[in-house]
Amino acid sequence: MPAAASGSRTLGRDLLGLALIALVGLGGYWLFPDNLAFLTRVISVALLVLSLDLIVGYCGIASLGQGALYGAGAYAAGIACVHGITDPVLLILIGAAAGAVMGLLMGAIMLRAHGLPQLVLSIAIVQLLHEAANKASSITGGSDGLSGMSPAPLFGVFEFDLWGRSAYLFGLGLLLIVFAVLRFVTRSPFGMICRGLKEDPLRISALGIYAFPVLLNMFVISGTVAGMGGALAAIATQVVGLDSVSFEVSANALVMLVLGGIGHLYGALIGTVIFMALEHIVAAINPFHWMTLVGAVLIAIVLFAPRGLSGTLDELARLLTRNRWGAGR
Amino acid sequence: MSPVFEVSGLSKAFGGLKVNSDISLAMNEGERLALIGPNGAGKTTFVNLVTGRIPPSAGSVHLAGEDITKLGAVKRVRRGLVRTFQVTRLFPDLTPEEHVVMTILQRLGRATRIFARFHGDSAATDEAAEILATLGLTEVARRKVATIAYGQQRLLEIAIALAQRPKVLLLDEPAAGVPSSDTPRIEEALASLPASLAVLMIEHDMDLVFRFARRVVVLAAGELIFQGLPAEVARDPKVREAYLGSYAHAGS
Amino acid sequence: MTKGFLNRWLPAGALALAGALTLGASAMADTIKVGIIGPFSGPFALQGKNFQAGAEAWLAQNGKSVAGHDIELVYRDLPTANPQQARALAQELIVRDKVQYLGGVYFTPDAMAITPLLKQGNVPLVIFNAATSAIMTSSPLVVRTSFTLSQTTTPLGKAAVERGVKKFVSIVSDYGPGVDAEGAFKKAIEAAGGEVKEAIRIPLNTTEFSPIMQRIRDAGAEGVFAFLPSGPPTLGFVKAFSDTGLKKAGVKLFAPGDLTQESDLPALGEAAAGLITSFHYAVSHESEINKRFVAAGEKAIGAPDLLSFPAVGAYDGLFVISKMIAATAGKQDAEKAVEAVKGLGWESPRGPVKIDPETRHITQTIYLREVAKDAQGRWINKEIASVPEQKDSGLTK
Amino acid sequence: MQTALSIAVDALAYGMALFIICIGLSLTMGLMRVVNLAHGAFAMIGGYIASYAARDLGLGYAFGIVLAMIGTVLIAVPLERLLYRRIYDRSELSQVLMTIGITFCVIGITNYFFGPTLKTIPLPAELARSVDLGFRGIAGHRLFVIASGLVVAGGLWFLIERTGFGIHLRAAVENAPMARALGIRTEIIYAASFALAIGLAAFGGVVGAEFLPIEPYYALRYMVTFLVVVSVGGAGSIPGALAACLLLGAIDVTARYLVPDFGNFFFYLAVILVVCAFPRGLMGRAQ
Repeated sequence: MPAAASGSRTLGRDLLGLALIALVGLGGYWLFPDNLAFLTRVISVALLVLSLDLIVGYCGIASLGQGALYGAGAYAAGIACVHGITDPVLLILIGAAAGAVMGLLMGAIMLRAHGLPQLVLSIAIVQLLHEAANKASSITGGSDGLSGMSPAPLFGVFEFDLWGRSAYLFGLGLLLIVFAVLRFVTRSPFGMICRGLKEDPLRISALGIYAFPVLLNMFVISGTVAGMGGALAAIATQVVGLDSVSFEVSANALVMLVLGGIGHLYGALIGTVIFMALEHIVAAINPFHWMTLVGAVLIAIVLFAPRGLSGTLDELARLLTRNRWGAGR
Repeated sequence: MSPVFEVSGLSKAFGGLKVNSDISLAMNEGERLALIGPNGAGKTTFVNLVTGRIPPSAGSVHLAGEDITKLGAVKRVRRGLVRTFQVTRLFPDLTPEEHVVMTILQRLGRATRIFARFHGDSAATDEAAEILATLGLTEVARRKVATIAYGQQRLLEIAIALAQRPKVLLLDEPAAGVPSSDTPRIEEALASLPASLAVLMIEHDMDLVFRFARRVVVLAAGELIFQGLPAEVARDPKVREAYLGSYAHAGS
Repeated sequence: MTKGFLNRWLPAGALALAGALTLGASAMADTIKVGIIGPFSGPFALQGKNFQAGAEAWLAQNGKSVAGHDIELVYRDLPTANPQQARALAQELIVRDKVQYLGGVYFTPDAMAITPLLKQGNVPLVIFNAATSAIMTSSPLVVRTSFTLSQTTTPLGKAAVERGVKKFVSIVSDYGPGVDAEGAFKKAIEAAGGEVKEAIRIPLNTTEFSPIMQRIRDAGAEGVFAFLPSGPPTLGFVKAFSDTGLKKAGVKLFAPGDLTQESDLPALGEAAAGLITSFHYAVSHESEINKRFVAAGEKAIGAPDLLSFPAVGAYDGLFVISKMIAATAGKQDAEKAVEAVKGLGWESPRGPVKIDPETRHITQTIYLREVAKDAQGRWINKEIASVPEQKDSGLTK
Repeated sequence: MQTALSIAVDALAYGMALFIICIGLSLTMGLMRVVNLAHGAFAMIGGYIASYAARDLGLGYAFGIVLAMIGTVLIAVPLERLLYRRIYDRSELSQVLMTIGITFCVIGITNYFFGPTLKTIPLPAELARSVDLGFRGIAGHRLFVIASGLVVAGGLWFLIERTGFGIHLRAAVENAPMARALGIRTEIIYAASFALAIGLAAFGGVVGAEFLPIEPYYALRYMVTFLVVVSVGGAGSIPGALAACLLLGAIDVTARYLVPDFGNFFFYLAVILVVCAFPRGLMGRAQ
């Protein structure tokens, strides 16, 4: 949270950040032209983790069910594509809409409770959807997965082919837009109130502000972002599996978020990239040790770097300023 | 003139334990009233009842002629019943300016706008600057709250309350924890509160109470035992007994 | 300090990352890469290990070079059914690792996700396991050396009626292979004069079966047909069948061999005794070539208990791939490679087999087996009858 | 009628197995305020030890149970000292993350040492036998599970409500500084209750193995189920946990009988409804 930063300075910093993301993204494109399928998956998951940061990092609501929103987007886009809506941009919008609706539902249910019961509700919701998607196999393909979609070329020109160039650049563009919008939203009055609610709900209500509609709005925004991530995955891989709406995907997203650091969007990106790159490399060398490694890293983070990698870097950088937002809580 | 704020027969019992019983008081526009009482007298419960944190067992609360007994805490704030907190509840990483802007935006109904820039609302920013200036906080307006003095944080609490343009203001121990060197500034701020505003101050510091309030009510063991002029309160036998009795208790 | 650290380590890290990601892109001129996708970790790791053991057993017996071309196997881990990741892995194997052949694939959804890539990548896929019939129709570049559920299930119908069991309850896991199995069994049992009174589908992850046993009891069935993928569910199912007294009450359980996979038999023990299953391969199959295969396979997998059917799929898969390599003289030509193995017949550890030129699925002998102890007291699937030259009836219908 | 009775017996057995495993988690969450997602991992360790002792060493079922409980506690106590102690007063998020981390490590290590196969725990003849209830046969083992559940519930209630240890524990939970001032060594109380919870987990892992088979992914596969059951019951409440296990067990078993193709759908639907209606659990303690 920029303290008293003037509007233009924050704007400059945002542009710099966006440029950096674009640069890293394009760098990935040039450096690893044979890994674009993987890198596209990273972007898709990054959108999921970003969406989770909105809920966990900005509203202080722990959720282990974000896969519900991601999966809603993936299945909506996938089903639409199978039924003949093939324009990729339209598919992303469909995914976003489905995610938003699911976010509304999920928020309406989860906001009824606090703390642990809330966490349990998030898990129960994603599991319920998982079972529902499994049961509705005539629409979703059930355990066999939904396949047979062939998205039309992007803007009628760029095909989603084996090499995945269009998919990756499309995903990168989407990520940049989403990130820019989220930077703006999190610094809007609404974003400030969300952070306030995370810090001290009583103070916010003493200002005459209801928590519920604010948080519900954030759930909808989060659902929109997660839904877009799901839709991107569906377009890029042309299959949707039950795993996209699962506890595992949700838990992994939370791990990545915490690894990167919660509450400032950049952490979500850093966490996703590092986690997935590590998984990619370590799992390829010896998959048996992957879980042990992730476990050990998680423990180490909780013990030694509770604010995640980006938070820890921040800390080093701002060693002299004390009392950060949310520090020590 | 009908009272702007009126509490009648307000009671609260937890199980069999009566913590507030049959409290009635009324305030007119512009009135300065202090509520005092020994520890455990039920002041916190009273504040919670009035602000709508907890529902009363019996009794009613009226604000500007409207019965607000059944309204939730947020609605009461929106009707103009505003409070400050005994222990500052501020956001350590925000600046005083941002606190006040947030409050003003809420009053203007723009606090939860998603597609707007927080710092881009010049009307709110100008008004915030004005309020902060009247409380002498201009210098620290753009520093993080965590880095400003505690006395300034207390003043900011008052600034936030003022930005809400209340009809009735509940000051919960505005000088609590402030070093004595800074109390004059708090008093100054209190003195400059809008004349038409009804202010109910809950306070321990008797000097402050005597200088600020025109009228004093005393709460002891959940009951109002005194209403009257500040000058009379020290002489009242019931008040003396309540205070001394409770000290005797605490000492045992 | 921080800056120095970054300057020193960042390039190194980036290089390491780049190196790891592009590992193997600089392949030697005459090495042919075969990408094998399977569950090498996770709940199904045992199946992946079997892929590896089967493939390595073949290499150990036949050498690493085919017609002057070295074979290099590139393993990729896909722990559970995850079509998205399957596609990403296959894409990477094709684009980055430049594999000429893809093999493996344990789960149907994963296979379905990979097949659309084959044509563009000019790569044939030899499936070592994934057993849904429909996979073969999704691309002409798929060859399968495992089995399908309709293939293994069909002989059960006649066998059951021959044993006087006619009224059945069918219980299958609710996914592609399960649905295939249910359909094939229904058809087979009706053709033989029996009937399926009730067909129940249960989710893949079910592990508590008492309520299902109650359903069987209530249906008054004489026999139960069950298909569940091997792993925790099968164990629970067979145990529950025995525990709830259904087995003692004389209800007969018939199942495809997935239910009595050799690696599960020690755990099942007495509960599975006498169970009749039908399958394409038993580790205990009596033949010289199987003995040699088992010896090599057990060496590759490390422990004798662990070897089971996915290994033979991989073993024969490598054989098919070697024929493809020979036929294309090491050049990348998926269509020609697949064309070359259509109609190919050979003697596999499971018996005589042939690639059906029409479906590209393996034609093989299906054995009826009974769970029993062998001379050493080990639980085995003892072959009691065989039905030669079974095609995949799920596709020919 | 007979069917209903039969399902009721199955539900009771399943619910009791869940109860034995989950009650330890309920204690850690309710009394020590730690969301220990690694609870299932400890149940799994218990199962592995029992399987090793009873199957590979041939020591028998009873001895297997005892060894499992002792062994698991021996593994858990250093973890408590090194890791858990640092998250007692941290946020739920930290607790969730660390205990997920521990779970992952346990799974990875177990996989490495024992391989990915299922482990069975051979039952003694008395328990393996099918007992005739008149309307159906039931594995003797299930009766044993039901009886064990009742004993555990009763024993725990007595321990916490009626003994000196229970008083100290409750005091340490209500107000740790005050308890310390009174000379109660809270860290010992915490360690002891942690050990108790883990011992129960191990016991549950062993006796529940017939319902929830022991394999490396056990810890992750049932993590959610355990957490959900405890939350529905209300963390820290023994009757609550018992009620939740029996209720959810009954819903699960009945749904599997009536609509097996829906899987856990109705289980989670029930969870959502109960948590919405009773946000603190069926018998949760007021905060």
